Amino acid sequence: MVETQYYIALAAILFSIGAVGFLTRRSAIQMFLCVELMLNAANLALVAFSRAWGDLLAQSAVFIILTLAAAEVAIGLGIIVAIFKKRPTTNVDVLSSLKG
Amino acid sequence: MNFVAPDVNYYSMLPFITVLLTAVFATILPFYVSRKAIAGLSAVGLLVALAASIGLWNTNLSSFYGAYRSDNFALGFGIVLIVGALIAVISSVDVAKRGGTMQAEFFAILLYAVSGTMLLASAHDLIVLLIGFEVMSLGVYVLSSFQETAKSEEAGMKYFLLGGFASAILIFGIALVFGATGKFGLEAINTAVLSPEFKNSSIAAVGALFILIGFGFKVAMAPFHQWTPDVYTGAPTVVTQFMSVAVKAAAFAGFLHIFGLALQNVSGWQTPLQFLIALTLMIGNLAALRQSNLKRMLAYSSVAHAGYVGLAVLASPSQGFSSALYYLGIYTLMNAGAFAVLNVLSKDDDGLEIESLAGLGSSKPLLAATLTFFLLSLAGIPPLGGFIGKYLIFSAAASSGYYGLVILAALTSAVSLAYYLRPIGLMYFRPRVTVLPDFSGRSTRVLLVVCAAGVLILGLVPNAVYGLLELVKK
Amino acid sequence: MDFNHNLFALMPVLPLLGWLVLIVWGKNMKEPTPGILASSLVFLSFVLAVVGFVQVSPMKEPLLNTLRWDFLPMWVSDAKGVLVSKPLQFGFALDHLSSIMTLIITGIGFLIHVFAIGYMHGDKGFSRFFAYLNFFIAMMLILVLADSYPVLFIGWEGVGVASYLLIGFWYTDVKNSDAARKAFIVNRIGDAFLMLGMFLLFMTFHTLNIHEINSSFGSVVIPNVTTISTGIAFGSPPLELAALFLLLGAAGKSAQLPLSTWLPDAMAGPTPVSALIHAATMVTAGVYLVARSHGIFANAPGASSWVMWIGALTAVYGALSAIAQTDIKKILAYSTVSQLGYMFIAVGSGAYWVGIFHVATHAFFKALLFLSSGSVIHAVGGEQDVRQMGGLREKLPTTHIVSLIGTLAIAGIIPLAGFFSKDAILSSVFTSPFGGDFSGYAIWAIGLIVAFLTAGYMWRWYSLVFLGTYRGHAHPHESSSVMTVPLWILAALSVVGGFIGLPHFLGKNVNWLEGFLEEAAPNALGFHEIPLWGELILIALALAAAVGGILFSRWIIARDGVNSAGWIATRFGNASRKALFVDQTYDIAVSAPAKFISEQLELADTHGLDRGIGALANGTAEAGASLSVWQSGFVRAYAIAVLLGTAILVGYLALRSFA
Amino acid sequence: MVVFVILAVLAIAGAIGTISFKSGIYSALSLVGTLLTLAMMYVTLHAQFLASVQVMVYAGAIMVLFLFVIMLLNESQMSGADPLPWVQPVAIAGGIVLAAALAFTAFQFKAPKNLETATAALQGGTPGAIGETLFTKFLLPFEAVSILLLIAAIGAVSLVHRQPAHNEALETTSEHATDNAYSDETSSNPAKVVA
Repeated sequence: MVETQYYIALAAILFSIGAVGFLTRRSAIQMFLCVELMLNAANLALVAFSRAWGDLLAQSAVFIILTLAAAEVAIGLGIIVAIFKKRPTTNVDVLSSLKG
Repeated sequence: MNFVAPDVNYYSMLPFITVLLTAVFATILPFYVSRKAIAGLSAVGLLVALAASIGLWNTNLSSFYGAYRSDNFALGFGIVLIVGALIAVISSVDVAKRGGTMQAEFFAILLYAVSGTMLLASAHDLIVLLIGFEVMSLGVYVLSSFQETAKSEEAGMKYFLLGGFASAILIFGIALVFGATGKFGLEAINTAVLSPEFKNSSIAAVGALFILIGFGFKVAMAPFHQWTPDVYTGAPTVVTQFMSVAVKAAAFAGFLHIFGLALQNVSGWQTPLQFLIALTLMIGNLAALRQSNLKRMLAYSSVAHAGYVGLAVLASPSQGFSSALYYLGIYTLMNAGAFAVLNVLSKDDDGLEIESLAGLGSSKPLLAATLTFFLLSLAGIPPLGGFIGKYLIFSAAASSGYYGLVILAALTSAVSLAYYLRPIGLMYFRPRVTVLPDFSGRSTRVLLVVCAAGVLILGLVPNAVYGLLELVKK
Repeated sequence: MDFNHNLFALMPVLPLLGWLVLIVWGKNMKEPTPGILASSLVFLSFVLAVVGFVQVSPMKEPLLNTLRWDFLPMWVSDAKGVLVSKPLQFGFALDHLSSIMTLIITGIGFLIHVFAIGYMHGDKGFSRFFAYLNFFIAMMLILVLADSYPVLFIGWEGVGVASYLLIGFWYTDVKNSDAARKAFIVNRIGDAFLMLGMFLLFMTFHTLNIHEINSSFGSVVIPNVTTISTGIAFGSPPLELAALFLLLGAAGKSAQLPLSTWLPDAMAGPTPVSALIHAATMVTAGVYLVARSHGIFANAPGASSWVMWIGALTAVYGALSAIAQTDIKKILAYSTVSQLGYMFIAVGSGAYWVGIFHVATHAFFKALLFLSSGSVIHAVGGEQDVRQMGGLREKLPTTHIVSLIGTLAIAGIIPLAGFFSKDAILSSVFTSPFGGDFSGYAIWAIGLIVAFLTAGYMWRWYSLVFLGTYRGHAHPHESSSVMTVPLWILAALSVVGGFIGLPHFLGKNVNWLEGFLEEAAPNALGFHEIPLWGELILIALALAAAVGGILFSRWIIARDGVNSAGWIATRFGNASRKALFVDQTYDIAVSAPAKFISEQLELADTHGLDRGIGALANGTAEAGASLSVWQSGFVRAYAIAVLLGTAILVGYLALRSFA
Repeated sequence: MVVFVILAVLAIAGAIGTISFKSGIYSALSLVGTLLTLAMMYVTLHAQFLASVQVMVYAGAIMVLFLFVIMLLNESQMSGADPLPWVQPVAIAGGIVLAAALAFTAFQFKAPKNLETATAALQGGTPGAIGETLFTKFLLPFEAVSILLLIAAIGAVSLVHRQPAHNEALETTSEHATDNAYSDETSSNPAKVVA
């Protein structure tokens, strides 16, 4: 059996990749995809910890977080689509009128 | 397989369930009745929940194996949250003519968000807390982008993207804390940390840090505060009002719970938190100095106040919890009150140029006087409530030994007077230049007077209320 | 509770009532009703103050106490180290010290209220003005009657608010509201330190009740107090630090260096305000605070010598600045700064009654001088430049006489009030136990020089206004009796006020004030004894300085004529190389930074969007710019702050676990 | 270990693909790849139920929604130059620091229990085992998450049902014209104003 540490390290790497992607992508949708990647990294860590502790609670928590991600997607895509109706771009750099 | 019956005590969740049921009614009923009726229904529902919270005082009930607790801390925060929501609901009625925020779903979503905040304040389990956090966040994302204006959309989008980013960090932190302790329950985590078998202190420290960042984002602590001025400015004013008080209060409730109960014996987050607070105090107050729009100035001021309340998280829970609760209660009255004045005085949701307040003292004495009250209280001038709140938090932090931060907080709060005084000086010391609209109806006027009276009373007889709070957490 | 003994608690309530009534209904009242209402309420307070004085004087246990409600929640560790709640009570207390202060506040306050009825005649904001004045009196009374620091702090901030409202009273001039804001903010910086001092005191004493703290020095032995012999001695560090914080708070309110810049600007307010708030009462709150906290300062010799030095420097600074002014009120404003410095010297030396003595006499003659200026300004149609005055001796006979009395009193001419209090200060600093021998003598010498300068600039003030021929264009006329009667009363007080504190050599019990304050503000221990002839020499020197100052000033004016626009810059400078040197030092050391700070503060007000940031220091303007670059509006720029913040914090933890 | 390495490489490759493809569709498809690898990894971690949920809900439903929206919006390329060119290098540097620090911390993890016994307690992460936990100890989150779904549904609906900020005249007309709050004034108003 592979030790828990490796899974956590993998989760850490996926998390960091997601975080970098969030910053380098300019499309709102792709940024959002990166958030999903980060959430999955957290899920992976939870599942690995669940095995380490022999505790099903963490797996249940992953189930909850999955639902949470789905809810977030519904709202997020809703906002993106709503904005797209007026401005035909998902480029977030356009949204920079509020500043200072 | 031995099936364990779940421990359910709905009575303990009465305020929460009331708000939730009101939300459900507010979702369904708009098919049949007008929105004024929905506003009334929401207000009544919130009042019932308020009464239920008061009724449950000192009963200390819990449910779901202690994952949901109606102790005085949760009830106190519940009352603060309900009051914040109530102020937003009442303020929203008068500006309905301005359009945008009186859409029927407004109340439903607002109430769901309130239920989320209450869940967040009562939860003693990281996952439940997370759900409350998300219900609140999703509601507020939608509310921020509620108007079909470029600014509102930009605000909603920014808040959503950054909020999702911060949530992901928070969830990763929760995963790490679970990994280190094997528990989700707040007290259980502390027990695990204190047990001799605890060996993953570094994992727990990183987890604590991630949770700190997630909550630091939500309560607007620098350098995670940058969404705040933009979103607060772009969102409809009523929503900003709700966000700046209820969302902040709830986030602090969770913040205090996690760091005061679960992670107080984990080392590693205290020093970063001190840096965050110091940065927040400086940036919030300095940036507020240069704002010309009242709405944006209040946004930065709310960043600064996150720094003050942050001191309570550092302080020992015995003093930190109750002083933070007291502070946030007063803050809810004074900040929501200031936003309510701003709300009825602006012609749209873009806020108000501070310059245009000139001469308000003679043209609209009530609005000017109450705004003066709220601003002076925000600045911490005795005998108003803001002073007592600051005093309690500062003394809590000082008795935990954070002298440097307290000195910084006191000095920045002295500087903050510069921007709080500017509108007051304009209102009373300058002749009128602009004619401002006045949307205030009777309900808003009553609301303002009640808020101002509350600010004064909480400042004059602090011990009357604070005496009740002292026992919120042993 | 004995009602009669708690009557004094009504003192602040009455003017507060007046404030409420005037704020709500004042607009509907016809002039002079608001003025009469406000004055009579203050007069009632004065009656109560007299009653309280009569009650307190014979008492040996010198405290009347009124407690109302549990005010501030506080925790104290009990014997087992468990935190228990011990709420602080909101209370008023009247002892000998606060009794003196209430007499000054309500007495002078009443006279100034009456004067203002005439002075503010026809002003649009007549009722508003009296509402604010009443509010001020109420807050000032709360300040001096408070029996604990937090309650004192309420009054402390309240007088700040009142001063803010009154300085900005004539708001049509933008300068005025800027001055108001500057005054409030500078005050607030001092207040922040006062608050910190309160925390430290609470941590040291577990209470914030002033009387408990003061009496605790009798029973509790404070560790680490080195014996006061030579040089600088220190009390226990928390005590010294708390005392220093209190000092900074006091310095803000009393316009001591480095927080002194606001007071001259505050003269933008109506003249009765300058007289009441910025000369007689509010600015002396700092002195009162030190005297009130005598237990702390007496046991903090280090902080006490700081008080003395700050006072001495401020006294010189104020006196030197006053010489060159041309505005009739600015001369008096700088003179006030200087005299406040004098009071700080007194309380810093440990002779607390002397500080209060000077507070009282100064209140008499400075209020008199300000009100006389008001009368003059009133007479010459709003002109404030002394170069446009002169020769008013015949035209304003009453004002002239009382001004002369005031001038001689502040100059320290025997037997007027200023002579006695100034002499008491000089002799107490000469014999002070704090600051070692050198400091004592040095400050004594500085005090002597300041006495010389004071006499000089005050004589200049007097002769430019009243002597010679009239240089202005208005048609001066004497003020109405509602204005002159208060002037006469104050003049009388300025003449006889000094007799409450006669010097020791005249007899054992002639000094009534010291005996009166013996319980409430006892002197610090360890004053040197000086022989009778030494005391007489000190008095002679002080008198010589005063007379010399007047003569010197006369000589300069006689030589250069009254038109002394370039007086200090050219003629005086050419006449005396020494003075030129002082002038330069003043420019470099005091004027430039003071001007710099005030410019920065004004920049903060005037520069539109960039306002505020410049207020703090020069470099912050750039900080402001970089803040707005940072707040660029781009989501990704915000997210990078989150990511970098996270990376740095986690990296810090990882590195820490390495080590 | 071999399986782990293969899956890990695949997951990282998918993740890098997600963040580096310019096209939204490729990006989303790469993420689907990562999600599927993670599902397989869940199986190796004795979380069978989660593995299937991951495939069905995440890869199946959520990502389809994403693809649907991407195709609906049909945006090919980001137009214009990047206004924040400095973000990319800084982000990558920050990401590397974060990854290194986190991975370093990950290897400090000390297993609290014997892995074999702990694994046995999971009962393979079957639906039955998970279900029992969800309905007993985890009942509150399980119920509370329904509020989340509720607010998501209502929120998404209201986002497309928004009304523009409009002037008072329109508003008062609509107050008279409609007696229920959900009626869509934005579309009906002009007609009523004309009428």
